[in-house]
Amino acid sequence: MSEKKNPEYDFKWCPGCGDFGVKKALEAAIKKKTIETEEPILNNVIVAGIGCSGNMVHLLEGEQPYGFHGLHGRTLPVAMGLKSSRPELNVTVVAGDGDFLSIGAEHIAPQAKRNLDVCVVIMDNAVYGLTKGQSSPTSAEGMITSSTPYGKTEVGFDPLAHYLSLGVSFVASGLSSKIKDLSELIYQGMIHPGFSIVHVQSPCTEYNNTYEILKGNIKKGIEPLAKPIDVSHNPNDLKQAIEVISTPGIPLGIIYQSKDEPTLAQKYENLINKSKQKDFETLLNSYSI
Amino acid sequence: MSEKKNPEYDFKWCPGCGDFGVKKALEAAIKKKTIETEEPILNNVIVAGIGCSGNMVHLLEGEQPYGFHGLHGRTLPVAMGLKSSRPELNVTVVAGDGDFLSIGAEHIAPQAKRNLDVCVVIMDNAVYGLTKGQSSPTSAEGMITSSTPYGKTEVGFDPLAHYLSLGVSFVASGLSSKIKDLSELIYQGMIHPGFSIVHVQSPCTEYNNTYEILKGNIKKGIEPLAKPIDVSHNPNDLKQAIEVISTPGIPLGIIYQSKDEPTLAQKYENLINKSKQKDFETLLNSYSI
Amino acid sequence: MKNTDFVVRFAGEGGQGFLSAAIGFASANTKAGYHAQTFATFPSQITGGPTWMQTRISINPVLSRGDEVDVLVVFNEYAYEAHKNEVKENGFILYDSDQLNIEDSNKVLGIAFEKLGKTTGNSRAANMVMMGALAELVGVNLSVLEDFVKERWGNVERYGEHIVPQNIQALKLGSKEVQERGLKLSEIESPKKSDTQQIFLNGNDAISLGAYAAGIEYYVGYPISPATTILVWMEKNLVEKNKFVYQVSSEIEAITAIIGASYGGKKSMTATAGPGFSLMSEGLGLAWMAEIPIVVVDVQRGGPATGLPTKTEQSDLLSSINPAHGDVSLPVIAPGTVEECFYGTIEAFNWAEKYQGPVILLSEHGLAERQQNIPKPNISKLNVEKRLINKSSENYHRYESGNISPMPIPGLPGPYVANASEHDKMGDTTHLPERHVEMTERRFKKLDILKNSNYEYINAESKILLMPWGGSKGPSLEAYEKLQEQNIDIGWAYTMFLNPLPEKLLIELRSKNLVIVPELNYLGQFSSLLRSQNVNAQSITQYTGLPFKVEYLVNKITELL
Amino acid sequence: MKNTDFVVRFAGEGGQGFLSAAIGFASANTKAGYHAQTFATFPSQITGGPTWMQTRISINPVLSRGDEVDVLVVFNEYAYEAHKNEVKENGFILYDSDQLNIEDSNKVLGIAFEKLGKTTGNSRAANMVMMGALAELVGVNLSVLEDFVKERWGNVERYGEHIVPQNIQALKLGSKEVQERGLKLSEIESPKKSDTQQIFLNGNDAISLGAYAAGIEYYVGYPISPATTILVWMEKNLVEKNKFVYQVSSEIEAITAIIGASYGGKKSMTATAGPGFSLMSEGLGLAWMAEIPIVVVDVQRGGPATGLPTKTEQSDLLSSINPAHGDVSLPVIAPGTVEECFYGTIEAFNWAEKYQGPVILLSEHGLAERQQNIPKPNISKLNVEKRLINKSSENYHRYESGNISPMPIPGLPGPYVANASEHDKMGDTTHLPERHVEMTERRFKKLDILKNSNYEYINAESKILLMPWGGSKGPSLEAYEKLQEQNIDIGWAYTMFLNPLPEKLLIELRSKNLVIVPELNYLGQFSSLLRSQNVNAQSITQYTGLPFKVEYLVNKITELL
Ligand SMILES: Cc1ncc(C[n+]2csc(CCOP(=O)(O)OP(=O)(O)O)c2C)c(N)n1
Ligand SMILES: Cc1ncc(C[n+]2csc(CCOP(=O)(O)OP(=O)(O)O)c2C)c(N)n1
Ligand code: SF4
Ligand code: SF4
Ligand SMILES: [Mg+2]
Ligand SMILES: [Mg+2]
Repeated sequence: MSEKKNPEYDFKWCPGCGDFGVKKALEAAIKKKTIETEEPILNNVIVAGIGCSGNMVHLLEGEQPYGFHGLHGRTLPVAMGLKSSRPELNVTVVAGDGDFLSIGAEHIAPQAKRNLDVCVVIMDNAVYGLTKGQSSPTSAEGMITSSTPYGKTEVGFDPLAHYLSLGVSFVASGLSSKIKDLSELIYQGMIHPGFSIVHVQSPCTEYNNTYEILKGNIKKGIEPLAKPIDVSHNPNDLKQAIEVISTPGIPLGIIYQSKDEPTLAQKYENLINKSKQKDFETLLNSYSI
Repeated sequence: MSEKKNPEYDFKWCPGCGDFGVKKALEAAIKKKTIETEEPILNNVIVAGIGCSGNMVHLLEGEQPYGFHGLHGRTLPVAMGLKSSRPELNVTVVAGDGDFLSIGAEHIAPQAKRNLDVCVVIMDNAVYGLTKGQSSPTSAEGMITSSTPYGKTEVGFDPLAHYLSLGVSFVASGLSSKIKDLSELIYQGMIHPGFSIVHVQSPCTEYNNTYEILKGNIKKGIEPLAKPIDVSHNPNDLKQAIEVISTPGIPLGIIYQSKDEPTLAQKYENLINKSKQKDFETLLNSYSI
Repeated sequence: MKNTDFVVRFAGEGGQGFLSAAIGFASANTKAGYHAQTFATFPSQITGGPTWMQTRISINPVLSRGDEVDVLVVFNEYAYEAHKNEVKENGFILYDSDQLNIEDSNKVLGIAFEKLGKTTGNSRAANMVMMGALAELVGVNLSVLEDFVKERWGNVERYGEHIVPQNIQALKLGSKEVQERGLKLSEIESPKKSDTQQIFLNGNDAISLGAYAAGIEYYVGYPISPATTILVWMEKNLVEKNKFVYQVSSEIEAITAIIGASYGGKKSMTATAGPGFSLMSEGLGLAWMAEIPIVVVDVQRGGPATGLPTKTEQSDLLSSINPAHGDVSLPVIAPGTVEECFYGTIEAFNWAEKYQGPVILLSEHGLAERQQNIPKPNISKLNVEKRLINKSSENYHRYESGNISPMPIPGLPGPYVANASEHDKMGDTTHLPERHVEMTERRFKKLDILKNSNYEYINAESKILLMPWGGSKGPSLEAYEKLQEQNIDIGWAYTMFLNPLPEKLLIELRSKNLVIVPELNYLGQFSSLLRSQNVNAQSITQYTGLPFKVEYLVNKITELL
Repeated sequence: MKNTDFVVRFAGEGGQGFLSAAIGFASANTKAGYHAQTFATFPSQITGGPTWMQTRISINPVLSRGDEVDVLVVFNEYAYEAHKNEVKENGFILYDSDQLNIEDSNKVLGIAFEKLGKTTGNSRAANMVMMGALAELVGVNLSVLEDFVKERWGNVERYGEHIVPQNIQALKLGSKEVQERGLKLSEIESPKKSDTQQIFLNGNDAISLGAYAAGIEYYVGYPISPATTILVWMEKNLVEKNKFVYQVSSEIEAITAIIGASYGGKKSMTATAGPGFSLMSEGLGLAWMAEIPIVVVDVQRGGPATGLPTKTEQSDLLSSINPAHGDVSLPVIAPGTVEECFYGTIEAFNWAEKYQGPVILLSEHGLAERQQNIPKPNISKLNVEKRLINKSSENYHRYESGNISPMPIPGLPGPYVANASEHDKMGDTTHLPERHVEMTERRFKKLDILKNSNYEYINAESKILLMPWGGSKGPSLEAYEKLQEQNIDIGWAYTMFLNPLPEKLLIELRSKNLVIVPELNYLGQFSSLLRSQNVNAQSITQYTGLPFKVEYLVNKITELL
């Protein structure tokens, strides 16, 4: 279990929580990124949402990156502010399904359209963990939770289809217990130039324990719901990507990755070339009388 | 031109504004709905956004429905509150592309997943009219506006694809100058049981005059961008719907209409059947000591 | 002399199950006619983590959690270390001697709860042994707990015939252990049986029940501590014909949806805490402007920003009166007890209907999480305002009369536009200066209707008043009583109606040399509001995330006199 | 005796193009050394609708728009009817006699602008004829306008060689028409040439320039009247290396994005108006809590809710100091003139860096839309604060020292977590009571750094002070001067630094019998804040959506004395 960075920090994930696996995968991905790109760890910023998942930013072990732990639902605009002003930083967003797809849902499309070059890691447990077990957008229709005692009346949200339809330029799907695979997906998301989302099934042992459904149980004859994508899949092909997510079950791996789509930073670079350098005196003089 | 309901009202659309046509179409649709369903006009509520488009609610002529003209971006939640509590009302939302797809974007998916039975009429001019010509989500990449003097750096938003991917249960596309067709689309959206969006191309003559592009100009050899959907199209077929919007140009007509998808009101009815009737005394007694 | 009250604290790790024992102990005592109040703080993590709860039992209504602990029951080493210093000079510390090893002193009492419990044949009777020991220590008659056991597990079909005698046996074993060692606080007086029936509940339950009593028809909300349990209550109990409850996607959706529902004629409410409340700013302005009755509950937690989600504070007052841009002054009711949570909520709905606008019910974590016995409300005596609905047909103008005008409801006559922009009498937008003047004055004049509410006012001759608000009422009242015992000349004023203040009370306050306001925030928010209304007020502040202790208040007040 | 100033009002329908003529007239006069201030109100519709603009020209700096009109130029019948009563006893009304038919009186003066203009050979010279007539009426030397024409159209390559003589000819024709009829206000004194260079701009331009001078590196915003022109300015001028400007999708995105950028080390700002400002509540609390320097401009318009988008008001003061839940008290700077818009913005950036948190620049519609000449700022004399950046390597703790600590910037040493929850010295979440106390006090103590700002203080002996704020400064100062002329004993105090107030000023204010606060809101928001700080203050309020008139203030102040 994670060692606390300091004795005051008073949050721990519940035993068995999927977020432990995500933490390990993220740590490994950051490590690999800093080694491969020879960039200092200080160039990394983790922008976290509010939820059990968001506590990630305090629980990371080892050499510490920068962190931002702000408001529920506002990871993306904070990341936008940071990355658009400091394109050389490696900005990673970590958030829960409620944070990202409910209260923060409005922020996905704009970043997709801009192709902001950040990597988003979503810990989806299909439930609100930190507020003790209410339904989330990804909870299935009919699911019983403390806020849906007679069953949820909303169709469950399909995040992967949503990302693809918005034009997110890198979409991957992972499972928290497959730490090595997940770590590689996150690493790929980080180095992909553009808006990347790694959507992780990260079960909540307290309010929505889906380990058995996801991983299957041979003894009980339960097939795993989450299965690696066939190696033949070409993630550069959007049509194939749509097919992959349309087949039953949860695909694991890189679903889609666009090629050569300019990032916001690149597009902005073009604007700068079009605009004339200004200085204060010139601007001031335009108001001379 | 529209006669004002009262002399104090101090807003008029600019000459030629597309919203005039939408107004006539909406008036006709409401009229048809009240006649066909034999419901009083007082059962109609127009929930309007903030924008040139939202002024619709004050400019309607003839027998007056109820109106709600609230905050920028918040038409859908107001409509949700109204319709979920008063399912017998005919609730119509009118809003602009900025209002609905930028600041209010977060509210579309939840209503789609709930299948709230309201009809939404979007007046899309691909610009912010009321604030004098800034870019909107549907402005094309590269477009020059007062807020994008060197060209817009975001990919233009495709609203029809977005609606389909969110599972909106009725999606239609109209043109403000084709008043009769538009009126029929709005009427169909109103009587469709579920979440309906009629997305209207409604040019802004002041900041983004697209009449010629949309309607074409034979003399100049300009093909119309907006064309009626082929009569062979089966709107109940989602695959066909996706194909229709994927072909170049703007399709006019009903793009998609789901069948037999339960509305929020119907789903809620089921919950009520599951829950036990309570009364205050019983609830109170559960706290007895 | 016998004791009139005592405090027991249970401390351990979240998930050890002692919380239900603590509540059970409190509830058992209330059944016997005692008064009880619990107090707890939780870590923000979901399972595990240091957790504790205390129960104060008294022959009188309990005003505060109790400054010091008479008996501490600890379930792990950390708990012992963290809490041992809060035990009174002559108090006791109880623990399971097989699980813990605590250095001996005459204060410390190890009993083999688990082992003794098992001897009864019931493997889960350890808590009963503990309770028996407790009862003996604090001098509560064992029959109080025996009665509780009988009622709780008396259903033979459900629990079998063994569980009651086994649990009673366990109680006796615990009690005997203590007796044998001759340890005991001085005995507590027998309870005065109250003539009104009591119920036992927390502040959020009381708010939910109050809303139900006031005729709530529409509730939507978004989860947030410490307000979530109101949403959960509603989801369970409001699924009925012509009512509606829903978890929506954000607080912005919540506030605008309840405005839509109320515009449609439904009594509507949402509940949230600080971060969600801040997100509602714009919507609250809309309700004020369009004159739509709604109730918004803000269960305050430590702020600002994400703040301290699991701690208490009274720091949202300024922003609840003036949450949004422009000239607004939202009515605010701040209950000070669990009972006031119930009645205050009904009043909030009544206010909303009376003046036709948004009303803020300002509760707090300390009330939400507190379990307490209160007299059972008498339904037939509740006053519930109905909406004033327009029925006149021709050319009705919603915003015409100088004062309150009946609301037209969609489907009924009188169509108008509910408008967040400045508007004329039928709700159409206008920018005429005279209309903005007329409508602004209309919106503020309506507040006059709310200025005749109740307040407490004791020892009116004194030139110095003690006037807490909200959940600081209890400890302040206890402090006030202590000061009275010392014959100190100080008066008492209190109301849960913070904005607008009862007119007569405000006049009284202005005549005082000093009004002392205990409140749980840094800025001294209420005293600052009072000063802006020409009252010479000064705050005693605390911003630890915890409620006041009585002793602290007594000292601070004395310093100011 | 010659006049020292006059007011010309132009009224017609939006789109008639007279607005640029009005601004041209003002600008021409400033070129000659006069001072000028324009004032306009627009309908919210985009084209058409009743529109008017007035220009006040003076030999002294112009303090207010001018209560009454000397010359009214009307372009349609409606404008004549709507404005005729605001023309002075001995003023004039000018119109195109071929387009309008106005009953004759000795006040009314029809000239065939269009027809005469065409005789010059330039079909678009009608406005020049009108300006020539105007100059003659108000007694401004025609050479002032001739010089303006020469400069404006003097570029022969661009405009050809005919346009200048044609326009000058048109000016003369207009002037002659008036001369022939012998109509004239008393002549205006010659301008006193000022020794500092002047620039001519509106409040929003001044804010944008100020931000640029202060070193702004990051701006994102969402359009909203009357703040949009700041976004438009930035989009044009901030597209540079290492800077960034963007129109984002909402005000919530705007506020959180600038916080992200400032966390990354960039000087960041956004601008909005009431509805957008309300949506920023939660974000502002975050910046306060995590101690991130940002500047948020609120260009106030009529409120509440969607309110009066095209009218002025000063009603966001309370919510700008206390926009969000929890204990916050945001620094607020409210410029009172176009010049102060420039310097106030620089100060706002400086404050943000000095105390490391959010600063609100509270401007208003009346300043944003006002064109005015101000002395050209001298770049070399501007004081600009740089960010205090941490460079120390080992185990640096961002929130450790008692006061301001250098900010670590991603990429540089000192990684920490910027945290909206209560935190410890390295930014990790904690719920410890002592930490909440320590950090709360830290956040408020930093405000002390901001308490030594400038203020105006005249006639300090008087026991009664006049103390307006924001855009009400101009008319109040003019009223103050009138009162001085009447030898009335009253003092003057003014500062744009509203929160925290300059410490010394606050002490002075507390010593007064009465502080009179003219302000454009219903609640009397600033006087209420002053009273809460133990100042005996009282407001003169107005809530019409329009600025004060001087005469109104003189009367109201006199009533209070
Ligand atoms: C504005 C606001 N609303 C609500 C909350 C309360 N809140 C904290 S976490 C959370 C939901 C967490 O769910 P999710 O994002 O799925 O994260 P998880 O805990 O499941 O990892 C909510 C509603 C808040 N902090 N701020
Ligand atoms: C919270 C908030 N932000 C910004 C505004 C300012 N505003 C008014 S209308 C508008 C955009 C209008 O664009 P659109 O929705 O496309 O409508 P159109 O005018 O083009 O019909 C904006 C940004 C506002 N009223 N409220
Ligand atoms: S509540 Fe669920 S998501 Fe939260 S820490 Fe526990 S297991 Fe993980
Ligand atoms: S600005 Fe554009 S959208 Fe607005 S009224 Fe004029 S033409 Fe219509
Ligand atoms: Mg979750
Ligand atoms: Mg638009």
